[in-house]
Amino acid sequence: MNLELNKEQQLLKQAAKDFLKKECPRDLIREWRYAEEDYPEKLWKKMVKLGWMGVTIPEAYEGMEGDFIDLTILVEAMGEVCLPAPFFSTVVVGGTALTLCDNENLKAEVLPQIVAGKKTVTFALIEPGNGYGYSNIQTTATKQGNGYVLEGTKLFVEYARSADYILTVVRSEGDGPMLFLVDAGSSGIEMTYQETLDYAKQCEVSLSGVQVPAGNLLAEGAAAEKLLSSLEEQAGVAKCAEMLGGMQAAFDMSVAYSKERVQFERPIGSFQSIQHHCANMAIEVGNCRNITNLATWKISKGLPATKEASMAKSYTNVASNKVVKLGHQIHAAISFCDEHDMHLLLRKCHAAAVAFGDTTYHTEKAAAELGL
Amino acid sequence: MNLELNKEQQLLKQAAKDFLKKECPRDLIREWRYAEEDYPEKLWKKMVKLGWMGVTIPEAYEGMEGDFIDLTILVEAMGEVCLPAPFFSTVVVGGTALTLCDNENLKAEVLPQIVAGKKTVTFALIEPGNGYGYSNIQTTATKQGNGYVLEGTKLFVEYARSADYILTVVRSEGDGPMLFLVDAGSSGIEMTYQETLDYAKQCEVSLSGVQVPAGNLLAEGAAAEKLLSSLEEQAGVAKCAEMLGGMQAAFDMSVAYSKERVQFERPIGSFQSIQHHCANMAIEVGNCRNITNLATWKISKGLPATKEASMAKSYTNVASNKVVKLGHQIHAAISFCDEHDMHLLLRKCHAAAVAFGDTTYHTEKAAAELGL
Amino acid sequence: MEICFTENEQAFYDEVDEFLQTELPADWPSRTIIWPGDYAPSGYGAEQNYEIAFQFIKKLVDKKWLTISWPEEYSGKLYTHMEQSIFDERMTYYRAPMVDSLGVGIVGPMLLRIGTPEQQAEWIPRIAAAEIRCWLAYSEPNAGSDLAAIETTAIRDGDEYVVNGQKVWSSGASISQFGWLIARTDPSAGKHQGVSLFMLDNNTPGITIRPIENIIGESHFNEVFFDNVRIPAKNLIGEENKGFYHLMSALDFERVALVGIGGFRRMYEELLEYARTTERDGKILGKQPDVRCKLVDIGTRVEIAYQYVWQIAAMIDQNLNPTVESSVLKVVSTELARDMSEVGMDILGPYSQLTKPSDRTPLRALVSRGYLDAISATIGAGTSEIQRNIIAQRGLGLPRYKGKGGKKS
Amino acid sequence: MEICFTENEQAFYDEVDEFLQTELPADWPSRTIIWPGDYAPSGYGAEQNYEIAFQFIKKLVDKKWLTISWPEEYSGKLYTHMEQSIFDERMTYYRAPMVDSLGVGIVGPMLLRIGTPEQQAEWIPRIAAAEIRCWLAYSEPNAGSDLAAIETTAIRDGDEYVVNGQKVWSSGASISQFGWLIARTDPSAGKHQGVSLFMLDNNTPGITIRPIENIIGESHFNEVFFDNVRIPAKNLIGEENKGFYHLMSALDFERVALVGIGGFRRMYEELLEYARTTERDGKILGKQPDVRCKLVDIGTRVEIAYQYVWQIAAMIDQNLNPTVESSVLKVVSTELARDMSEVGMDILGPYSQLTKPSDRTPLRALVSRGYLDAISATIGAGTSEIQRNIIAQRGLGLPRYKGKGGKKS
Repeated sequence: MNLELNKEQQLLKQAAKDFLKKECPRDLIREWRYAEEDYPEKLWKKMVKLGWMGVTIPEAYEGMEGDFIDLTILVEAMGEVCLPAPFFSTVVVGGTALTLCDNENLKAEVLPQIVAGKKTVTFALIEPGNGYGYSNIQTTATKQGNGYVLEGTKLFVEYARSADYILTVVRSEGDGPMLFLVDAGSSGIEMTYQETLDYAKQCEVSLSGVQVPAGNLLAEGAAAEKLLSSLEEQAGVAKCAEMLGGMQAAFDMSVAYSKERVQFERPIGSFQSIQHHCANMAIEVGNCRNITNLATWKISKGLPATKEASMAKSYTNVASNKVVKLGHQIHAAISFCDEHDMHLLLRKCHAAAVAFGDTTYHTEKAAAELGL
Repeated sequence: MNLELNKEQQLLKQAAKDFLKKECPRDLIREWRYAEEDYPEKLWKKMVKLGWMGVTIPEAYEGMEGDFIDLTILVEAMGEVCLPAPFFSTVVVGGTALTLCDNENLKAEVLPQIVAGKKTVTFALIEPGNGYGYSNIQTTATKQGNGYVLEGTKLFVEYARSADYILTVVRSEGDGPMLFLVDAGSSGIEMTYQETLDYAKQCEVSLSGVQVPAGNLLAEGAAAEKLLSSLEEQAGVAKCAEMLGGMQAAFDMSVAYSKERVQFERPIGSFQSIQHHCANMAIEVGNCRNITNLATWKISKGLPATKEASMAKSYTNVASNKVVKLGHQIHAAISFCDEHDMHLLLRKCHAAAVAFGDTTYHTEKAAAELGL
Repeated sequence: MEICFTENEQAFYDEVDEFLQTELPADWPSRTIIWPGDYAPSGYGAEQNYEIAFQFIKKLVDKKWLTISWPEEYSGKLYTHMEQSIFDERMTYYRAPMVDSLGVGIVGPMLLRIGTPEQQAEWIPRIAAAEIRCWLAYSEPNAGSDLAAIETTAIRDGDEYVVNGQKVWSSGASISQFGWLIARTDPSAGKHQGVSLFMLDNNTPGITIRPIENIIGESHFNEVFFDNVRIPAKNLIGEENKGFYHLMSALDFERVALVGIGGFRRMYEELLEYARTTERDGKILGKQPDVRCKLVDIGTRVEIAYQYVWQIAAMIDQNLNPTVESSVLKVVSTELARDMSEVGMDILGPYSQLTKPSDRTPLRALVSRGYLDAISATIGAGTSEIQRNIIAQRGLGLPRYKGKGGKKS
Repeated sequence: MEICFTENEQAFYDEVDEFLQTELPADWPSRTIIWPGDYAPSGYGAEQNYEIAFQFIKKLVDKKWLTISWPEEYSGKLYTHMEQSIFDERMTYYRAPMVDSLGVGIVGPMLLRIGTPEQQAEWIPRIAAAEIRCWLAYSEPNAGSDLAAIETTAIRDGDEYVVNGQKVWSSGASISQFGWLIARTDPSAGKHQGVSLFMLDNNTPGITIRPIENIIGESHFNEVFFDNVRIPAKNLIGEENKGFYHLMSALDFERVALVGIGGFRRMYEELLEYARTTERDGKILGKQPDVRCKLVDIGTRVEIAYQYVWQIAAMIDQNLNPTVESSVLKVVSTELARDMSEVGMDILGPYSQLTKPSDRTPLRALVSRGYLDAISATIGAGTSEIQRNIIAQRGLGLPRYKGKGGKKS
């Protein structure tokens, strides 16, 4: 039984933190949040050089074939600095989905390009009137010749304008889900920018008569359901890691500020109410870490982890909001300023909380896993 | 707009508090909780003398014809001292149900006897496997000659062994509810004592071939539904008043103790955490008072109050537990002793919270009233 | 106990209600993006709404309702606090524009209380006519919750005071004409002594006002720097070195019941309507158990907050001092503003992320704005922690701890 | 990161599990009424269970597992803290009897650390054999959270100490043979000095033990009065006047991970099973949205608490000092014990009121007992408030306030 990161994992964590602290201070997201271009390519290239794009991609596709723990270590570090780039959609979602699928040609074609940093991927699931989930998908794929024609509208597609591929969930004619890797340059695709809390350059993407070759189908039927279910589990837990990065940062900032900030001739950290706020933050960060680590480890071992993953997501969704809001309360007025970093963490955590299943969604899923 | 009690109401409140403080210190419930007899008749007679049994019963039936506010004033004062006697079931439930019904003969017969303290009433609703509510009642009334025969089992019938009448909810042959005033001495009635948290001498009551004259039917069909719905509203809000009495007592005790109790060479009330516990208690007591007063006043005026009554019950159920538990936390070890009064308040509040609809029940009811 | 308006109160309620329905566009409440408890003018929304607001405020001036809390001379009659609360409730229910609540709410009444006749003649009519706006020059970088720690000095020099120092979190300073300044006139005196109040013309040389962008992307806050700013001595308000005394003796709580309670009901109704009418994944949101539960809780707390408002108004009208009740209302209403936004975010699900009005955006992006905006609610005008201290110490009489060397008070 | 047992750990887990399945009646867990976190023997339930418990503890003694935390001489081998935690988890999962956790857990290890060879020879074998039980004579009426405020004196008089004073909340004093007493040997010394530890034979004249009935109707607590009680000087443990020093240097946290974590999982499984299989008004309880929600929350927190237990055990095995983690676990587990009882009460609805086993009573009235019992959890062994102080001050390094006259530490 060992709940701590091992030496290699610790080194990866430290390296990621050091790199991002230097190359991606939080001012970077301030700089890029309203930029025309989606993300800083210079930073992206450096991340590529470090091999991060292929962290979990098999060596056969030129990746590093690390495990899911390695991936969450990177994502947590990114959550801490509010990385303004499509790592999550490209690597955590795109890379994982492709790695999980059985379409060898597609994997051989696309995975090495992801590893090499030549292609980015975004994920298109949610549709107007829908929440997160697969039950009510209206986007259709109709067979036509050697391929399919896609029709529908997708929302909250992050970094869509710069993406090379749109990993798109559709409803098949037989009513099951299908998963396509759609070339973002295909004709019939239109994008409308959606300004969101997290500055993640999200778009509404409409697909109108979009032709997709059959070779771009990752999975359909039961295989697609299985793939999407694994993807939800992994992406959901990775979102927990992202929130953990944000919570930990909010917590560290708050403890430091409580020691420095003097009011009534004493550091505010000497007030019992502030001490208890900090203690409660420490407890919640620890709680989230415990349940997220459990889910992460199980996934990394290929063990069944649906229950733990949903517990982690539903718990961390709520706790991350609580912790970062306590951070605001401790910092008081100063954290209400745009130039303070706290709200960046709040925005990121909120976006992570609604991504890949909100609290209600995962609570219900965990309940079902508990046999309720 | 006037949210305070008026002069007469204040006088009634003070008189009730003074009387109960003297005649019913909390040691009385300790003394009576395991007693063979159900309740202290001496105290009961004094309450009768004060006219409390008829507080809301019309003058035509020899009552004082006070309004619902008067009733809740008494009930709150009783909640504060944990009255060990069947006032609630006799007056709040029995008296109200009879007053609301159209059975003139029955009213003329029974109400003056309640006012005179000659008869007590208990209420039999819940059945094995059921919670609070009218949807699944299995006890039946079959027409036979000039009366009915009742069959079924009721649970949580308080002060049943000493009751003269059992106000019993049954399912009619036509499937709607019927409400009978059953003579507790009827043959076919058996009682099994159920020890409960609140020491309210609750019983399981089985009805086996119990013959009830038609004249003891309070209502059936739509009239019974309406009566039971009003009864639920009034009894539910009265339970809020009872909890308020308990919460207020827990709060007052805690503030006083915080000032006296010295640890680390200072009154514990000088610790910010204790101050904030007390502030939170003050806020919750105030909150419950506000929403309960609103419902109480509306009921007293005969205005529609279903929404406010359910809001009050669902809110106060939760808040009363929170407040009394904070009282325990402030008093620490001493309040874990039987000889301390805090647990008596907790027991009463819990029993009140599950009576006449728990939190889930009333939350759902309020949601429906809000058009959700 | 009569939890309803008297005839007179009801008549006034109806009068205000009719006025608002007449003088504001029918769709005004849904043009604005004001979260409960916050009344920054930034909530007016689109540019063209500012003209509507301006016209409306002129109507308020004509009615003398802008200065409803002022003496008869300015308000037309002496309104009870209950009436003032009714006015505030209706105004905020319609999200009506109410420019310069600081000038009308704080500076004007203070001038009327402690200003000289000359000072009153100079500023009172202009405040009452909404011709000038005021800002509060209170907080400093090292004096937030601890206002007595201010360091800005105003040193007498002949017929002038020379001001040096810095203020921060000064709401509306950049769009106001006058600052209501608290500064240290006797730096050698104790922390709570040697402090005075001034009216400060924003045009005085040496003042630099730097707007600070807040987390909802607006620049209502300012940093203000004073570099040898010379204030004429006639602008000293009240007695020199008695600034704190004057501030403390102001009946702070008179404004506290005016939390904009109507805005809570309005916002709640919007959320309720949204849940009742919106399908998510083919099911009505309002039929989802967690949504039902959360909306019942919020609705209950709105009713509770209303009762505190009426209770405090009634207390003031009876010359009772609702210090504690005011702190309770502050905590209850600001935590409600916060929690209502969180419930709103939960209900909106992924759509809660949208920050700009669009076809896809529920409720004009008001909820995501409120989610951020409400952060300031439990901080500004005394944090929730300080309010709870007040409740415990002033309300319940719990002892303050001055440390082992100090005295208990 | 390997969140699973090593081969050795798994083998030990299996060994303990098999022992418990063999040596306890199969239905033992459902005979007992122990709420998570509480291990008072009163939870054994019916009278005949005490004999089973007695026999079982003899088996534990034979296995040397009663003293699993003691040196090899008493435990058979040096168990890792992870193994001790595994043992505690399995024991409490089966609600196995574990008499005298104070003697084995506190007094024995202290005697082994600071007792003389003679003292060890006199008491250690008897504690290890479960022949004697000990009680802690710590708290006093004016010394609860503030243990240093004790007033009971033990004044040297020749070869004896004469004890006068009073203890309270002394768990198990009336059914034990020896008290582990802390008393003031030098009343003129400072608050934290002049205090010493003693082994006190309950049979010494002058001791009056008065059981206090607690709110679950049991008399585990006692008040103990000392009237010129003469303790032989040889029963002084460790150095005179160094009692606090000895207490503080004891590795308190070694026991902290042993919160009886298995009891939490067991109770949770019982609640889950109840919700899955019980109909209320014709519908399965577990299908009700609020029940689902609450049980997911509790289940998640059980998993979280488990991780803290393993984490702390691993830290101790690595010679790290889990002071903060121990306080976190104390808060997390005791608040979980409380909240689990409240969720249980909610699920049981009206049936939650029943306090005695009967055909109508769910889960042997365990939940209503837990509802009351868990009140002591967040109070005993350091209140939640004090634990949060420790987390903030010792863990996060936030400053203590000694008041304006005092020093910050």
